Amino acid sequence: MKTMSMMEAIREAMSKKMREDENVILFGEDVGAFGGCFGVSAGMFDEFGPERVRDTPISEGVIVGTAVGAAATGLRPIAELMFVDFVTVGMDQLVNQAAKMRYMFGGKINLPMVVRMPLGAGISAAAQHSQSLEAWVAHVPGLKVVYPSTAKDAYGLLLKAIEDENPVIFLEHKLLYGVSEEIDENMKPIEFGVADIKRAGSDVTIVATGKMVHDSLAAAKILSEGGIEAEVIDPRTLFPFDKKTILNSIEKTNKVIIVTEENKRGSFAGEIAAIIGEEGFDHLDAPILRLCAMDTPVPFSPILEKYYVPSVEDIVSAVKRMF
Amino acid sequence: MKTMSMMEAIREAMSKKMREDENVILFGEDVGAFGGCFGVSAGMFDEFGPERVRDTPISEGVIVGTAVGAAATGLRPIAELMFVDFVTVGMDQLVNQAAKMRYMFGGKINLPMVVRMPLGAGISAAAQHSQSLEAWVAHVPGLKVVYPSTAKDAYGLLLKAIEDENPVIFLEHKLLYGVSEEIDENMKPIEFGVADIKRAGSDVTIVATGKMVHDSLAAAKILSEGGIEAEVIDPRTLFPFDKKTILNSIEKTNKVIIVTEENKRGSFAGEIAAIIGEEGFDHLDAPILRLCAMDTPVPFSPILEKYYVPSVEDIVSAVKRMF
Amino acid sequence: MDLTNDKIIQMYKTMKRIREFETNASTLFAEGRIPGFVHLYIGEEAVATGICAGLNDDDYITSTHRGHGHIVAKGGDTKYMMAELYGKETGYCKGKGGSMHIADATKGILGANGIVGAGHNIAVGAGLSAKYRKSGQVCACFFGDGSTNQGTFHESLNLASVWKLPVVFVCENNLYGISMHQSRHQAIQDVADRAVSYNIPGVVVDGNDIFAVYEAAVEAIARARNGQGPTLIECKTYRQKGHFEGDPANYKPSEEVLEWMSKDPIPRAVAYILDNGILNKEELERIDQEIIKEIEDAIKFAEESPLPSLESIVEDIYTDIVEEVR
Amino acid sequence: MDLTNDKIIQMYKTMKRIREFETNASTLFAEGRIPGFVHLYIGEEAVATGICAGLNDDDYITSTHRGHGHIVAKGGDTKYMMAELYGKETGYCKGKGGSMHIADATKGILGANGIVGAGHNIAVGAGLSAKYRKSGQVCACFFGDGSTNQGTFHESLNLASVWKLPVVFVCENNLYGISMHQSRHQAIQDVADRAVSYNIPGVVVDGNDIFAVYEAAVEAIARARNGQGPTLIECKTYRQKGHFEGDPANYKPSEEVLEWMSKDPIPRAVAYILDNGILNKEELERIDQEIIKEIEDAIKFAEESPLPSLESIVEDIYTDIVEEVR
Ligand SMILES: Cc1ncc(C[n+]2csc(CCOP(=O)(O)OP(=O)(O)O)c2C)c(N)n1
Ligand SMILES: Cc1ncc(C[n+]2csc(CCOP(=O)(O)OP(=O)(O)O)c2C)c(N)n1
Ligand SMILES: [Mg+2]
Ligand SMILES: [Mg+2]
Repeated sequence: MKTMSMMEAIREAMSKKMREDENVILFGEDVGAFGGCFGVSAGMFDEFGPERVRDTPISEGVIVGTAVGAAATGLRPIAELMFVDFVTVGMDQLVNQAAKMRYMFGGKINLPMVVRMPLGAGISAAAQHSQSLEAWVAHVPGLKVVYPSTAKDAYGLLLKAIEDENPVIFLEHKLLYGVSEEIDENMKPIEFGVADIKRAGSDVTIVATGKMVHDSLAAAKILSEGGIEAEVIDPRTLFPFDKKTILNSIEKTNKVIIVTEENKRGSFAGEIAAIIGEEGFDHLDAPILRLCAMDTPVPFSPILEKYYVPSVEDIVSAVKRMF
Repeated sequence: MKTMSMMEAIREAMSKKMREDENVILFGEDVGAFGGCFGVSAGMFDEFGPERVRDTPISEGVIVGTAVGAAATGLRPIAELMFVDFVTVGMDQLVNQAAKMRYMFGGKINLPMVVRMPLGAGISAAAQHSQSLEAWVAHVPGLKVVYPSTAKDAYGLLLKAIEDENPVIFLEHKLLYGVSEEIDENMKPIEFGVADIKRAGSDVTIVATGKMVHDSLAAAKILSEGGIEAEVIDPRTLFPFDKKTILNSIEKTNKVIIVTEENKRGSFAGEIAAIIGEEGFDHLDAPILRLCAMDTPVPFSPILEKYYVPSVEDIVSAVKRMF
Repeated sequence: MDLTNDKIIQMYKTMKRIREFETNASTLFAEGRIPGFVHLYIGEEAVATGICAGLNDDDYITSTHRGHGHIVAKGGDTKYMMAELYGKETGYCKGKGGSMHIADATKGILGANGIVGAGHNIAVGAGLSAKYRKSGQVCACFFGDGSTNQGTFHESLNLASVWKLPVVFVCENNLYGISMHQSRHQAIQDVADRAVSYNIPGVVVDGNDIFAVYEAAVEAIARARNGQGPTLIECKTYRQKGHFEGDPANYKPSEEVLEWMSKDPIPRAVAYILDNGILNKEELERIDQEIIKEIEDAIKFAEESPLPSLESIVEDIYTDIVEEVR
Repeated sequence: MDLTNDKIIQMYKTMKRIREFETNASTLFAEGRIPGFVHLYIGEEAVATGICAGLNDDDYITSTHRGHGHIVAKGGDTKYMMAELYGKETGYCKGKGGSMHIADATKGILGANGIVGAGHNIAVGAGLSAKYRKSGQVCACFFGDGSTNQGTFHESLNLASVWKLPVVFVCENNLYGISMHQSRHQAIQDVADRAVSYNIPGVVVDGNDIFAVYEAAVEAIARARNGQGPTLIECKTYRQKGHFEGDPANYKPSEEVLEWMSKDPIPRAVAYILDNGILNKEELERIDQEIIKEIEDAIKFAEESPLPSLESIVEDIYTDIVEEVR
């Protein structure tokens, strides 16, 4: 057992798999001696050397495309994009190549690759460095999408992601790099498609992802003082998606709110709401609420940025209005 | 009045605006003397010449990026991407530049530009030439998204799109290029954010886009024979989105199904369902259904491709199951 | 050039096989037996053949929308190719890919590709993999002149040169990207000039001369295998037909077409073979007949193969997750 | 070189203004008064200054994440710039953009940009617009060495050359993209070599010599205005600080830093001005004091300006639609 921050957990998971399997390599912009823009790969260059921890030129397209070609020919690449916002530059490689190749080829090729991308607002990095774009990738058949909220989940899910034979998008919220907890380094990988009930409760179901899991937990505490017991569920993987855990919870609570940091319009929160509206309708006694970021680009000024993202108070009052 | 196919309507709308305003220009791959991959701009090169109807190299990134720069400096460019699938290559220019520029700059710049993109399955063009990617663009604050289903709507909405001071995505379903109707060439532009009730009905609301509007109308006819009167609503623009017309309809019918050609997971159909689940919940007496394409890449073989897309019979039986 | 007669005959067969496959595909498309887009390689056979003649079985190639020639040259089976064009269950991709997505990983064929410029990236990945695994493999990356204006071209050549990857970049300059003549899509005459940007060799060859292509290939492949990094080979050739079947190609001046028809790589190879007594007329005729028969058989195979089952639509997306059927 | 003394003094002022702005930004960032990412231009002032000295007021520029220098050089007001860095309502972008997104359309400044390589495309669009409108305007496109490996670089130079657009591509080769030394991100020494790929002039200049930059700019701008198309100018320079504020830049060897500090463009300009009697020490000192005062005022303006209102968050997305407030 070792206390690790999420950043350390990600680093340790990569390192563990790299020690186990020499076909696992890491590349991206400044991931080498520099240790990555956020420091995630700090020290890995020293341990694994320049062949396995590779700095690339600033070319997101060929970074993702190289992962595709390498995965198709025997390696298990991990590619880091510095910010999820830059997936726009490698979108073709991800969507038209990585995601579809196996299908287009009739199942005759495996693509064991992971693309890691930090996302989220909160560091005043403005509109091109703060987005939450999980809805895009979750929409694409052929990709798996992982979005952990705790250090341990990040560790266990990344182990699984690297073992997976398919392209996996691994999303890391910048503001969560510092959250830490005790982790058994020999823990088993966490299976995809298994939501985690971060807090049990009987009155309302809160489905949240990423940083919003923490804020929802904080809100649940406040709500509890007012007599409302919220169940907080973190899907952890957006595809495969564990709808059963959520639907079971709703069967009990009859109320649901989905909290994410995405722009609301077209959000994956909407997908979750749609699933519930289709399959959980009969258990509901209130509208299916979504609490998301506002439908604006992410503003720079801290006061606006803070307002942009749902706050603990926003969650509390949205839930209260349901009662 | 003149009978036009949707393809002619698009051509005529562009030509009308180009005659009125010399700052309107068109560029894209093979849009010149060749007339465009689907023939949409046939003849325009002859009328407007090589300065205004411009062939570009195969470089979707700079095609969209050029539209941004040109729009920011006084032109009103229309850019054509040959297939919506290639938006992956120009995604940064669309999402991080076009959509956000005005906001990032504090409202001090206008970007009157239109990006036209054919989409949809049905011509055995396989996974990289058949997608329906409207959910991605509708998720992006700063873009407007238009998706007409009839020749007249295409004409009126494209006039409006070219007049608009903001970036507009204009989606054209390949299989609808041939649908035709009488159009008054002097008709007023159609306002964005106004859904069209393509068929009135009292028993169930069908919200459909693109080719699915036509299939839903065909289904409604069959359903009517069985005594079910479906109201078929075409939002026409995905943003701005006319939720009022839909919610009003549901208030009357108490049942809704959303039919689109997207991959279901993460679809814009999900967004529509989520809006209804949030704001129309009290009027519903049945789950909110979605009928979409399957969650697979678009298969090549015609037999599979046909199965991939919802059919008239699929719509009929999905609706029937609600009763 | 150290080419055995056997090798020359093999190369001739490959060119002929491609031509026969393509000519039939054209007819079958016109007859409505093949759906979708079909981009033919007629006139460009010497490029794929010459390059692949220099490759080993376990070497890789990446291909394009115009991929039939590359796939045949790298050893693809015309039976499974034709069945794929037909969208049949027995096709290389079980009918899921079609003409633009044929692949055969067992032969190092990393797929045709419907996205112009996509193969460049994938080739870099394969090159990295080969280099990292010290397997000695090389990847040949085929692409058109039009694709050399995509960002992927630039990023790929840059990265391959910085990492000294065993990739041979093969530009098939057939003078057009759809209707765009090369002179209108770039301000240079020789794509090979772009090698300067990456400090790698840039070579121009007559792409309709099978031996010239082969020679350039051998040199570039050797460089790649020796760890000296990538080469850019530009093969000057011509697309004899329209961009895709159905394109009347009115934009091509008829003198240009005539000039290039006279440079057709297959008659040139035939002349060489006969002139040098490598084969006589009857032997050549026998080979041609064999190939005609092979393609006839491939068509028969395709025609008689079953369509894919509806249930198969949800398979092959992931290795482990199968979506729900409708 | 036909530079009046007045022009030289103007150029000196611009360099000094940039330096003073940046030095203060550094301090203010360290003090926690400026949030977000701040990329400073210290050491590279001669590039923006020399290029913009050749431009007209109505010409365009596109910029990068390291944009302060470009914006000052094109006439941006340091008051509104500083207020934007502070995220205040009075900033150029009403606090919505921050350091990486400052723009001023009235001065032809088409924006700093947080996406490496994005400005290239936008410059092509501005060039097309200028050419189409026959306005005689030119667009100068600033970008770093690291960005020249993005696909956008390639696509933009290609299109600008094919269409002969009035764009001057200015590469600020400061030897690094974050921690990546140029020798590790591309296999060439001179980015200017890449001009070959587009059949346009490629020019290397000492980017720390304001006069050399100016001269190259004047020639390229004249070419552009005359309809002869784009030029690629590579300015060899150096980023004296870390990539962003907070980066200790341990990857930079200290000899390299020392060597380049000795080539600092500002002392070099000062020496020229004094040696040639353009100004004397006191006059120079007076100018410096004025600039120091200007930046002090800008800081004061920024400090005293109000924060944006919460309601403003939903404005300025569209010209006509205002989203709902929370
Ligand atoms: C990203 C992308 N853009 C555009 C297209 C449409 N398209 C298919 S082939 C082609 C022309 C390609 O020209 P070239 O690279 O010279 O290859 P050729 O067809 O001549 O073999 C175009 C524009 C595409 N498939 N992908
Ligand atoms: C598309 C994209 N990729 C990566 C980054 C992260 N990033 C910001 S600046 C930078 C280095 C840029 O280097 P260069 O172009 O040489 O400019 P310099 O910083 O040296 O002025 C990187 C990698 C980004 N902002 N955008
Ligand atoms: Mg070509
Ligand atoms: Mg640099």
